[in-house]
Amino acid sequence: MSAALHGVTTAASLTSTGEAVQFWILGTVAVAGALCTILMRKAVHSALCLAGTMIILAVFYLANGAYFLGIVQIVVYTGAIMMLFLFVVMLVGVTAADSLKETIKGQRWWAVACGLGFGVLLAAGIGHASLDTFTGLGAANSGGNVEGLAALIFTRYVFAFEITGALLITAAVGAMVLTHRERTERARTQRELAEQRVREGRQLPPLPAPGVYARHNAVDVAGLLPDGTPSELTVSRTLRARGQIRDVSPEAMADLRALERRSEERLGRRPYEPPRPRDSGDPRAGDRADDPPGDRPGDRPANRREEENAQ
Amino acid sequence: MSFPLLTATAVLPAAGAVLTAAVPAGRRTAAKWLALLVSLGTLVLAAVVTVRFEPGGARYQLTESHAWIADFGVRYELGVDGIGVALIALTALLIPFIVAAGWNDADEPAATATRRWRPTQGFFALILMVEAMVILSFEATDVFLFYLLFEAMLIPMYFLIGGFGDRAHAGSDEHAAAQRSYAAVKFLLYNLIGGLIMLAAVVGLYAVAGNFSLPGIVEARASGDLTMATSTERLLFLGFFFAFAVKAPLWPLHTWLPNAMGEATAPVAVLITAVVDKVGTFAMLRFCLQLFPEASRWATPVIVVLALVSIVYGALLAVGQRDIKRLVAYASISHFGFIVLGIFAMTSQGQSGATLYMVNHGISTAVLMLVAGFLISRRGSRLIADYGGVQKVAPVLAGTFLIGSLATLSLPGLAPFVSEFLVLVGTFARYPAAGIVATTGIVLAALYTLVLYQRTMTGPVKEDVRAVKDLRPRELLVVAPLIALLFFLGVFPKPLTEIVDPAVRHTMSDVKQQDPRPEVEAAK
Amino acid sequence: MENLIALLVAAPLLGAAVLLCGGRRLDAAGHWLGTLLAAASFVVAAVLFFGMLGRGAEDRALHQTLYTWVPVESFRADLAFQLDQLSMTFVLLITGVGTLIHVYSIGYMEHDERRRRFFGYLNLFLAAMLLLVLADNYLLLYFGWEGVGLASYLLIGFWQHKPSAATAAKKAFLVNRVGDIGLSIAIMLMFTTFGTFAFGPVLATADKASEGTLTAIGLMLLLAACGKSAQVPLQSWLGDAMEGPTPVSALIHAATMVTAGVYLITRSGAIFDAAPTAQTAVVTVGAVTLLFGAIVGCAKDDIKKALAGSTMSQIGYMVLAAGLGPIGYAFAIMHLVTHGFFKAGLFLGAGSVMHGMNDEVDMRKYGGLRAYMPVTFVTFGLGYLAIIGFPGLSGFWSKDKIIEAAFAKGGTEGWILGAVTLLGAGITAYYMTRVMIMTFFGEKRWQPAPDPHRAPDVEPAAADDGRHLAAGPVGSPAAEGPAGHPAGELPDPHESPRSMTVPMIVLAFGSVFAGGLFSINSAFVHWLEPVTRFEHGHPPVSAAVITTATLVVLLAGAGLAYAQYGRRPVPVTAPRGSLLTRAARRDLLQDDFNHVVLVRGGEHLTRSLVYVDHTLVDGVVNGTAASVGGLSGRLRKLQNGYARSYAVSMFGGTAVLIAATLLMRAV
Amino acid sequence: MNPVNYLYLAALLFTIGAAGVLIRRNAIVVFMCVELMLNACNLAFVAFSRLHGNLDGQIIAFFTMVVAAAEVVVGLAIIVSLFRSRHSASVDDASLMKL
Repeated sequence: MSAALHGVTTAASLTSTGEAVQFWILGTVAVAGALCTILMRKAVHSALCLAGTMIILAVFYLANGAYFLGIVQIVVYTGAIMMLFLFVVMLVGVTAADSLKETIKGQRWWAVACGLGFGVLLAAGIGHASLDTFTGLGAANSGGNVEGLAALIFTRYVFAFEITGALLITAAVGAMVLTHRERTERARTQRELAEQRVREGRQLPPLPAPGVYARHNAVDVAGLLPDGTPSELTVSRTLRARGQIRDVSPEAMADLRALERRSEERLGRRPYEPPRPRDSGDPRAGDRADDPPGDRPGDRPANRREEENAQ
Repeated sequence: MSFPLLTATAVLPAAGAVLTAAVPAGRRTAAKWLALLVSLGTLVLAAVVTVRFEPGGARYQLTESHAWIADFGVRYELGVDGIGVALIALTALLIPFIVAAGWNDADEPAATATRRWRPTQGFFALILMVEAMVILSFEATDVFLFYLLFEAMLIPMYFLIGGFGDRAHAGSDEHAAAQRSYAAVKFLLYNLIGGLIMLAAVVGLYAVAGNFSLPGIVEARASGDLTMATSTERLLFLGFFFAFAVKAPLWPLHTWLPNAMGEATAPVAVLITAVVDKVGTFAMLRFCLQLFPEASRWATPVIVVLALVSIVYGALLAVGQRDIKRLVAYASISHFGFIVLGIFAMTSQGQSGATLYMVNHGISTAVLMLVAGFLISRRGSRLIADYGGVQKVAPVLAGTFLIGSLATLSLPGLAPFVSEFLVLVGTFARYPAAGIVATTGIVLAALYTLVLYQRTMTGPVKEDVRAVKDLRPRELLVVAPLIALLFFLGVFPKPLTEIVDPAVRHTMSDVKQQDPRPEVEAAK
Repeated sequence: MENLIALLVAAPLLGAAVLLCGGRRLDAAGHWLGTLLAAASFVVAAVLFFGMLGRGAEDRALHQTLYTWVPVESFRADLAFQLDQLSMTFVLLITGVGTLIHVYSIGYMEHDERRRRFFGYLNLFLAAMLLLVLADNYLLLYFGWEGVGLASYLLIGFWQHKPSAATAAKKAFLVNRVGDIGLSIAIMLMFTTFGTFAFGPVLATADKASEGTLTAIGLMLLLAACGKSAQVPLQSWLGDAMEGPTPVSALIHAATMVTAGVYLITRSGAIFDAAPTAQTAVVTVGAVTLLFGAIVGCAKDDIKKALAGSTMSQIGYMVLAAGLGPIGYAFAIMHLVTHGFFKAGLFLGAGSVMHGMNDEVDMRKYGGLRAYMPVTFVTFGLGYLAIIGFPGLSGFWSKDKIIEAAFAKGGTEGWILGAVTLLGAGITAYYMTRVMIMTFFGEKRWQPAPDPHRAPDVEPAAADDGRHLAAGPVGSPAAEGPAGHPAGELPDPHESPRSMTVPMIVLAFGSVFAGGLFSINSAFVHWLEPVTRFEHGHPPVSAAVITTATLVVLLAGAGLAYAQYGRRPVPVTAPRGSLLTRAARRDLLQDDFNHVVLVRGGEHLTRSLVYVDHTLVDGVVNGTAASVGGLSGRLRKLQNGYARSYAVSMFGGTAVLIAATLLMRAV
Repeated sequence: MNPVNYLYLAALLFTIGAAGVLIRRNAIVVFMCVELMLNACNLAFVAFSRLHGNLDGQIIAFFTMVVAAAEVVVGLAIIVSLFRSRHSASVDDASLMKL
């Protein structure tokens, strides 16, 4: 690293060998990270790979004499922006993994073709340029890199600087406006809510507790009705939405027992499979293609493992 | 700074249009009078322009020049030469008659009239708007300004054609509306495409010349400060010419005209053919020839052939028409062929004749079309076959119609003869064969006008025609002055030629052409 | 003195303007005003004539320039008049005969409710015709030329409610327009050749131009003359023009307008003299028309159409004479003047006969009228004798000279032309005798007025609704249209009123004496000589032999007619006749030819062009629009709504742009 | 080694990022790919800065970062509200641009 930092010369055609070694090693890693970013199915993994790539880029900035930017890259980009990404990933659902199956006809081929063509053309353009020698930043950085940047930003680029400031403020306001949900009507009082519930004729008394009285005391096991069928009402709505209700049908129980018998050291959990077709209340009824693979019967074991890992 | 007379001639009708549109729904008579007064006021201003213009003076007179879009060298530049003066006078002259002729055309029938809907106000406001734009386009010496007006006048015309159709339609109301909107859209599309191509040429001109000032570019070209590659000049010329040929209209870009004239009310049809279309031929003379003299000479043979085709083809199709208004439209196509022929004959007779032709054709078509409109509104049909023997029941109407027909066939003594003969002589002097082909146009013109007159006006009186009333005083008042003018300019065209000739001389020197010398220098 | 010239034109023009714009208030006095102004013009003409006689032969021509009509650079057309001996002759003929016919029309049109307008048109005609002969340049001549065409159009179609009249009027105008092409091209040629088209400079420098140009000008002028003077091949309108009221036929289609072609050729003599080919064309046209008209005249049963054929034939004589050059010009004009007298007289006589016969025009339904219409009989008879060239009468003097000049042309051409003119004289005698006998001699073959609902049996075009004249027997109800005469009533022939007979008598005097007066000391020839120049022709045989031959031929023709029509009863229904007769009845099939070739062909052409315009020219545009629509419909499917799809296209587009940039750099 | 190699690397990263934008459907991942592209550009700017020996390239990279930050803020807010209303973060779900 230090070799790279001091390897800045003026009007040279080659960098130091140390920098070359660093470039080839870290460059390979950066490309791998970039590829992982676009190939990982889970957004979390992508984000982590991207963070790695960015850190490597920060090193390259430093190697190129952009000390200020290198630090900013690590602090602001990797530290703040990527964290923002992770927050959002968590908000959206850290378990949701993408299907990499393409749905638009020909999209992937076109994308690859365009990407290849574009890359080749860019490379051609760079190769076309006569860049045999380079000046190096020794002179420009002589007064210190940060001072040099500051001198430029507050003189020649002061106008752009001010505008970007305004842009940032606007962006902050915009983000607040976009994420903030305005209450458009008066909040209903408890009395009104009660009256509405009576009028709608839904469940009036408190919802029954989950299957604590049936067999299990776990909250994700549905209570059984007198005829022996499980009642979904007893399970928390969140679990229901996630599809994390445990099956309590006799067969399932038998399977479970068998499983328990076979693996005593390990307590397996089995998600409750909602009756198909899912008719009501499921907002994703039409998005079969985008369902997380875990919702599909065939994927169940793998999914189960992943969920366990996540928890 | 002196009084901006030219701006005033355009601002007055534009302001009048706004005021007319603002008249409340219940006061439509007031709107009509307002429109008439404004158009008469414009006529007075145009007369002042004509008087102030000195034929022997500078090329462009009464000029105004203000910076407009400085970054692109666009200026608000006005100025008139003799040709412009003649056409401004024609426009300002015809609009009052068009307004008076269309007095009741846009009135909503009482049954469906509502408080909010104001078609009458809109009709007259649109007419005045068109007048303002056309007059300004005759005055503009800045290419960009001209282009802007050239395109902008399509908008009011579109609404005039599509919104105020001829009530006398053979089919049902829905059919009529469909035909009308077809005609309006066709008009708009043709002219827009022409305009788009012209826009490309305007941009190209800017790229080459760096500004839009017509006199400036012409002067720079003449002095050699500005040179254009031959291919560039030709392409630019074609771009401009195409737009003007659509507008004029020249064969084979003519098919929008019969639809538009057939579906529009008679006054609007007059507005199209007598006023708006003149912008196209005027622009050929002013912009094509002056900006691109070499390219104009290069394209002349083809254009002369197209003009000849227009003349003969338009006339033959006029013979074959069954609809009075479409017949007049095809006759106009034939006449526009003469105008274009005169312009590109590149002789002073041809170009003076073409300019005179624009004016005279405006007046003669106005007479013919307006009288035809009066007739059609009485009987409620545009089909020639529905008429017969009108002369017996409405002799004055028939008489004015006959005079209009005779003017259309260029009878000596009526104004169009002078211009047509000048065009023919001018063409013959340069291209004898073209001149001879064009003369067949005079036989065909006689054929279609007289066949039209014979079928509608003569013969036994048809049952449906019996109720046709003769011209009302208002209608006679519309037609009589125009007829008087036809006679006057027919026997004494000097006032017009005096104004036009110097401008033509300038144009001739721009294109570096001289009249062919006679074979034998006649003894003095 | 020269300031009076404009007055010649102005007086009738004023009349036309007042009468046509004046409205109904002038109905009562309109015809008097019209006649008065025509007479005023004649008086002015007479004053000018005597003034001219008072000057030497070389200073007789007068000029009056009003203003420059069309000034564009070197193109200058002045509104200027030139009154020389040739114009003077025409002016006197036009105003004189014109005034007489105005007078005649007062009686003839008495019961027509549109009489005021009729006089307006007549005045318009006089003004235009005077402009034609007074113009000092070809463009102004063209003005008058078209003006008389217009007047002729209006007058032929005066009874516009008759489709046949309206059609005939249109046809006349159109055929004339074809001729006008010739005149306009001739003017253009003059302008490009001489730089001017004023008579003076053009005719003075004519010989400096190349012969080819002059031939072209000459042929074009001939085309114009053919149209206006009803010469082959543009003769077809004249027969139909008889649909107009009879005074119109007399004035326009016999005495004045149709002779404008002869005027044009004579006026342009200098051009023709320098272009022998054009001259040959002129004599050929004249000779062909001479025979053509005569043959047609032999076959027609309609009295006016028979006279129209005769007119054509006589103008053929004039054109032929004019084509002979300086040996013929003066005789052409002389024949023109005498013809103006006797043919106008014959037409007025025919009108008088029709007037008395319920407007019947079919000669087969006349017969024995000499006792009922003595004045008409005598004046018509004198006109008859004049036209066949009876020795001593006008026709004899002028026609004999033309025959002599034709022989004097020399060579084979001379013999052929001489023979044709001789033959023509014989045929003239034949058909005129036929007209005379069928109308005034023999037994009465009067028929009841035909049933208006029954289709006429003879000559559809002519007999079609022949009762258009409101002026029936005195006292009969004045009305137009089919209700004119009660069907089934025998006509009651009677002499016409004084206003009609007086002009006939005056014209009869002219028919008898004009030729003789003109020939005293060759006065007429000398009068015209400064304008037209004159050379004595030398026929290969002596004049006496030619005169004798003419008389022999004449007697033979008249005798044949007498044998055919005088000694045998004339059938009321025309016999089928020989092939030639049938063809002649149909104007030697010219109309059929025109119909098939021009009308049908034209209809097909226009119809197919309308189709082409709709489907092809418009179709290309509409097709383009449709294909653009179809293409956008296809392209619309690319808009699948997926942002990623759009991103691909953007990305691809960027790649293409980079590629283009690189390429441009590389090149 | 010539610093030009940094440019090739930047081009490669940019292309990978672009391909990711086109291929991935998860809006968050798409966003990350955009960030990758921006970073690739920054690398190029920094490399240019070194090649030319002045700091303007770094300034531009700096501005790019600021703009990228703003963009991320707004973009993620959009994704969150989109997820809230549609319960999905797939860009294909928002195929409302179709006629």
